[in-house]
Amino acid sequence: MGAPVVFATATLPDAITFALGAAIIIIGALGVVFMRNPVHSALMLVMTLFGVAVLFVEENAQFLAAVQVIVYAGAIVVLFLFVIMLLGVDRQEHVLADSFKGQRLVAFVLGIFVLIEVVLLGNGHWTTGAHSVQGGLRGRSNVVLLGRSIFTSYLLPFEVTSALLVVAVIGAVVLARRPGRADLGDDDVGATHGKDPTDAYGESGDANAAEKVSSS
Amino acid sequence: MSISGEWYLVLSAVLFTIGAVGLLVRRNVLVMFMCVELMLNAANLTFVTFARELNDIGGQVAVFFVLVVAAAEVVVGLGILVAIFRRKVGATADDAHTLKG
Amino acid sequence: MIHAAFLIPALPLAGFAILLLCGRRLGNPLAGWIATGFVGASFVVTIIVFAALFARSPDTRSFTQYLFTWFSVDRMNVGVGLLIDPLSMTMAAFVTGVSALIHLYSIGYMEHDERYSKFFVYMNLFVFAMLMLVLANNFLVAFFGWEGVGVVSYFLIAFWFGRPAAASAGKKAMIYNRIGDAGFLVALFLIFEKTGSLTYSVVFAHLSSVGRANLIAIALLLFLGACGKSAQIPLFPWLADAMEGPTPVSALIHAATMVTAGVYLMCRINPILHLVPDAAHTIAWVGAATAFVAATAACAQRDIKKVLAYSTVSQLGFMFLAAGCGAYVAAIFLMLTHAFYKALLFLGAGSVIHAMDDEQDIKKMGALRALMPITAITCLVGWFSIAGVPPFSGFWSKGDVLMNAWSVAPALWGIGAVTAFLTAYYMGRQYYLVFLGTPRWSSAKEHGDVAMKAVDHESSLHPKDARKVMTVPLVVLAVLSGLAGFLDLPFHPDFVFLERWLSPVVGANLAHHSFSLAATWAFSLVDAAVALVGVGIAALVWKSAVDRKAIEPRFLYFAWFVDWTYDHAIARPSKVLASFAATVVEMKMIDGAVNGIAAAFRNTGTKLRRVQSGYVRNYALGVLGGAVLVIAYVVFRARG
Amino acid sequence: MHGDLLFSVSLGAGATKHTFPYLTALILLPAGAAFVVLLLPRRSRVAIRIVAMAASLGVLGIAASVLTVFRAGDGGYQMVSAQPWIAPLGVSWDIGVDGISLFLVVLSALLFPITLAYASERTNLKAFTVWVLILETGCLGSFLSLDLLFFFLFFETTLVPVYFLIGGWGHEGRGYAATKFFLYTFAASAMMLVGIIALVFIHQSQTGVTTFDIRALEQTRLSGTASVLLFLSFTVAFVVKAPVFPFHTWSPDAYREAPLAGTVILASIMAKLGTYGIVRFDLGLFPHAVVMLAPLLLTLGVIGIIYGGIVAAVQHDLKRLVAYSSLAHMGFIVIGAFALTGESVSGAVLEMVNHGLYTAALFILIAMIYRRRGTFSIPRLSGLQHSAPVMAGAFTVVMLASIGVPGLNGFVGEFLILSGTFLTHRWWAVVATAGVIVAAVYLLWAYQQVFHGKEAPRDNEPAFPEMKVREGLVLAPLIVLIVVLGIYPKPVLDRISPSVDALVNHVVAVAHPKIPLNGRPLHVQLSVKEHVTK
Repeated sequence: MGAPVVFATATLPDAITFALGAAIIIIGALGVVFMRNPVHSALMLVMTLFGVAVLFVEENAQFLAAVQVIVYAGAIVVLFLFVIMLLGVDRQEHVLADSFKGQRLVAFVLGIFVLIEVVLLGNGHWTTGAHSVQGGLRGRSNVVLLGRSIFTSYLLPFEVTSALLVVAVIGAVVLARRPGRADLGDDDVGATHGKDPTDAYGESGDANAAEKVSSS
Repeated sequence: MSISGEWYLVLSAVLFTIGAVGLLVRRNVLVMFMCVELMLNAANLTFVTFARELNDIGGQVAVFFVLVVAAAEVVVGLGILVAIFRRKVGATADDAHTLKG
Repeated sequence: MIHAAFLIPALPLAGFAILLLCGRRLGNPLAGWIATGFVGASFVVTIIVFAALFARSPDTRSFTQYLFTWFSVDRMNVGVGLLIDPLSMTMAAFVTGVSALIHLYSIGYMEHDERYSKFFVYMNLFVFAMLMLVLANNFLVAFFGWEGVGVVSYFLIAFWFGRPAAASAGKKAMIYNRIGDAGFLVALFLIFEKTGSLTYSVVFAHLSSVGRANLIAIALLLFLGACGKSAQIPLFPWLADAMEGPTPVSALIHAATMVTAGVYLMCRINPILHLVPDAAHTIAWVGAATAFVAATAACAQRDIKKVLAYSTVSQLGFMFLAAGCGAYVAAIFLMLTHAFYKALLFLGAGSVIHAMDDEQDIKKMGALRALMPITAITCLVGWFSIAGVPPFSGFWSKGDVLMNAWSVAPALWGIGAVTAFLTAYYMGRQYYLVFLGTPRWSSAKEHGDVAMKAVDHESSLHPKDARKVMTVPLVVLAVLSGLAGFLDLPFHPDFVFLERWLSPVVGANLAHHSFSLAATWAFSLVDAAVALVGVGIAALVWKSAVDRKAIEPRFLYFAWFVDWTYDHAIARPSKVLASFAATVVEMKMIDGAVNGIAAAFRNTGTKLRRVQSGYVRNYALGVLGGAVLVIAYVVFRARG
Repeated sequence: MHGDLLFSVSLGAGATKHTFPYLTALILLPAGAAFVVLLLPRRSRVAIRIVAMAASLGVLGIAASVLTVFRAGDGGYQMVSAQPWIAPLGVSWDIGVDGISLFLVVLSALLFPITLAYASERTNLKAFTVWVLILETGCLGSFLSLDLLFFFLFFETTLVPVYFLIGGWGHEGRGYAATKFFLYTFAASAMMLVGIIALVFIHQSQTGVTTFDIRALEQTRLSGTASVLLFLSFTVAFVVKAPVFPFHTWSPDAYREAPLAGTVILASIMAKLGTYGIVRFDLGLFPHAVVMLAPLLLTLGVIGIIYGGIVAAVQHDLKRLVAYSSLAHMGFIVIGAFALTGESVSGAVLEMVNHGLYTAALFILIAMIYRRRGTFSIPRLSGLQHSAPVMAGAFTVVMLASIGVPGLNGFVGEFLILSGTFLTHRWWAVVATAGVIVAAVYLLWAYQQVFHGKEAPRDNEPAFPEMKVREGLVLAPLIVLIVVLGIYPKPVLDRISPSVDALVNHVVAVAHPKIPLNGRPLHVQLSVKEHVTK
């Protein structure tokens, strides 16, 4: 199943749309990875997300495309930018200089492997033979179909997801809260760092420990 | 007729790989987060592609959930980041290694 | 009356219990008198039982008083019972008798000791254990007594435990005894395996099925036990050190009673020895060798008690010589007479030591005869007895042994005769140095050894005979030493009272020498001559030995360097080995292996820990690597 | 099979129900008391002590009534109470007592109040008491469980309290000793868990019944290899616990560093968990392997006897010395168990009790010295008999018992072991007898150093105080038992022996099924069988 054949079966506008979308996505993705300034990376991320949205439309998922733009490109990336500004971590970074020896090389090699493997998978025999249980994509508008599916068969996951969102919001509030002075002292994550790792036979069972265990 | 599904899958594979490699090579936590988003998008693209190929709306529903989870993840993840980096000077992922064995 | 037999050991045990609980409150001298009373009562009971046994016909002179079952597991059924027969009663009679006398003597001898009552606690316990040993009806109860006397001997040797020498000597005695006991135990196992019992009567009834090699093993292993207890080659060095104990202890335990337990054991197992003459002859030869070696060592000792100690070893050698030759009556006869004269000599020595304010070196004595007439005369009797001067008891008993030795092998007789000569000589040397000659003690005292007890009249020493409680036993023992020989006279079958009395026990296995009356006379004359020559030479050499240089060879003074050899060949290498085991094998190898395993885990952990770098990106790399592998598996293996 | 018949008959007789659940009460009483102590405030030391003493004395009382209710001459389990617990897995609360476990239970019940009475821990008395009481439950439960899973549970339960007793109240090197003890014994008993599960599955595949009941599992038919492997998995746990050479190196450290209560319980009771396990489980469950591997274990036992004695002879620390002497005594018990004669196994069981008594007494005496002089070091002590003759006398009696002097309890067990072993394994017994000599060497040496010689008081140190009345009362029961069991051990052996005979017959019947047990002495049967199998 060669590539020209594939293209041949498609209409020209479709092919051009796909090619453009793919180009935008890849350029954007590479930009995210290789831009030194995080702000630039965020902007390149927006570009990729738009490209993906285009392909969503091309694949008849108009609602998702809209959500992609609104939630991802709109909300999430803005959040990223806020955090960057807030923390002032927009220092430039030498992308090609890494502190770990071999990390970068191994990462690229593994990336190539992943690419090859996923492509092999994608070109393989990928249907399980199971028939659609949720109904096809055609017949009704995409939004109707998607809405019916979510609010019928996927109702419970949907509700759980909303709970997840609430939890996430609460979590974010708690995490972002500036701690009071009293809390500062005892949950310093660096406190245990200085313990001598060779002291495996330390005085592990002193009287206090025993007392704690027994009286708890 | 639109483009065959294989092309989308190959594209999402490339996108996933770029995201994965980016995660590994960047030290800036925010950029690493963005790379995670790239990988999620690759997955989303795959879902949508399979939804079309297999003519099943379930794939798009999955994307919907992924979007929500991604949003939640970013919210919490960034919250954690803010909490950590409020105390530490460094801004990279390598500065936080207190779980070193 | 014979049923009162259980009182024989029970009375000293009761004395022990009473003194243990309230001995200190009873105090000095009441505790001593109570102890003596209980032993004396035991002696009386023994005589009564003895008489009751004597009243029976010779065939029925064996009676077992069964007390209780010690333990019973499967075939191993051990009861505590007392065997009342001529042999055990003979032993019991002389043990209780001599013990009573020595207890009496101790009342005086120990009167200044702080732990007065403790001494009698031990002494009563000893008498109990010794009586259990001789009265037991089976091997294991005998072993109980055997070990019991060993333990009490340990206590009493180390009685003055403040002195390191005494403490060490006690320990040494115990350990030598334990070596012999190990042999004893293995013999018991073998007996039990082959006969299924440990009771004398059952064992002796089943000897035919035991097998010759096993019998030899049993006999020699029991003899090993006897060697330990009775200080025979190779286990004799402890007895000389045991003289660190109080002198009554030396008299009672290390001369008269405990050390003869081995001989008693050999007589008790006469049915076994009778079946394996080779083993018996081995015993005879070891006995003869011990007698000779110890006698030579006795010739060179300076300590009054060590002379007697080696003399005891030598005399015990004679007894084993007799037992090994099958002359059990002679062995018992010598044991009896030896108990009398050696106890006498020890008690005499004790009196001298007391009078000399704890001086024990015979070279620093002399001329005590005039000052201590009773002691001197009784000791003279003792000397003549042990030397074998007719008609004192030693002459008869030793003559009996020598005649029997001749009938087995003239060489044994030769060794015995030489030893008899040496015996007469060294005892003469001691007598001359202590009681005759010129006094050497006043000058000696000035730069003499440091005495253990505080000496309150340092400069003036006035040796004199001791109190009545101490001299009465001496006199009684002297009389017995003088007359005991008439128990068994060789000249006519009617005169062998002891042999007839003991014959129900040993008679069937007794080696009967067939000497004519003339030969018997000849032997007797030779013996008498040997004794008199020994006495004469002693007189010649030591009569005027005022300032004579020491003529005793170091080799003999150190008892053929046996102790030294053991120390260098066994004790020191053992110590090195033990240190090696404790430091190298234990710490480095076994514990090292254990800690090595722990260290291996720790090192592995230390190395593996680096994997946990704490860097998110490293972990992510790992995750990706894992994902690659998983997908690879899916792609290449699980697609089809 | 005669053995089976005998076994089932005795089992039937032993299954009689008693109205009062003595054994369950034995196990649960200390645990309940531990719970009560937990509820008490930390400061109320008196109340804590009273509750602990009352509970342990209560246990002693129940144990005493068990002793009276126990029928001598019956080799089966008595006072069995079985309640299903996890029915699908066949786990049940199945406890019972026979001659083998009876006196170990009584010994435990006796030693706990004694150690509690003499323990002088001041810091964290509450926690200390709780641990000791939990330990008592663990020990009693191990001896009484007839269900393998419960046995394992209790067996492991004992580890934790001891770990904290050593680590919390021990001497200088406690951290190392506690960790070593815990890891060593824990790793070993993990093997046993694997073995237990494997055995249960094998039994299930044969009969279709899932059960942890040892009486049922004893009937499992095992192939030679399976038997050996399972035997080894169990035995590793037991030989480490006992300990047996060369798995002993945790014990000198643990005995040395543990506080008095820990040392006494470790040496006197927990060591017996190992030897009890050997007798009960190794012999009962794996007769083939026992017969096959007996020479190996006998050799280890004999090496332990000699080696323990030799190493003890050069120790300068009283507690370590006794630890090595324990190693030697464990060697005796092991050879007794594996010699497989009625005499030797009975002797081994008796020796477990005896060793518990005199070792406990020795350690208590050593603790008395330590309280007065603050040291365990032999060279630093001298001449104590001058000022403490009563203590010296008590030490002497206990020491002589340990040496194995007849008339005291140590002798009977050793004699039975050696004479029984001599019947089947002559040369091992002969070499082991030499251990009798070595035992005398090191103990007498130590006694001479500590009690004999001149008393050398150091500066600012008062004269060595004599034993106090309270100390005497603590020690008196032990000494009385040492003497009584030496002179009249018959009642004890009469109760041990039937159970041991049933066990030994079971082993012989399974290992050599073709030969009838026609009343011939066991060693004859064994030797005949060896000829036949060859």
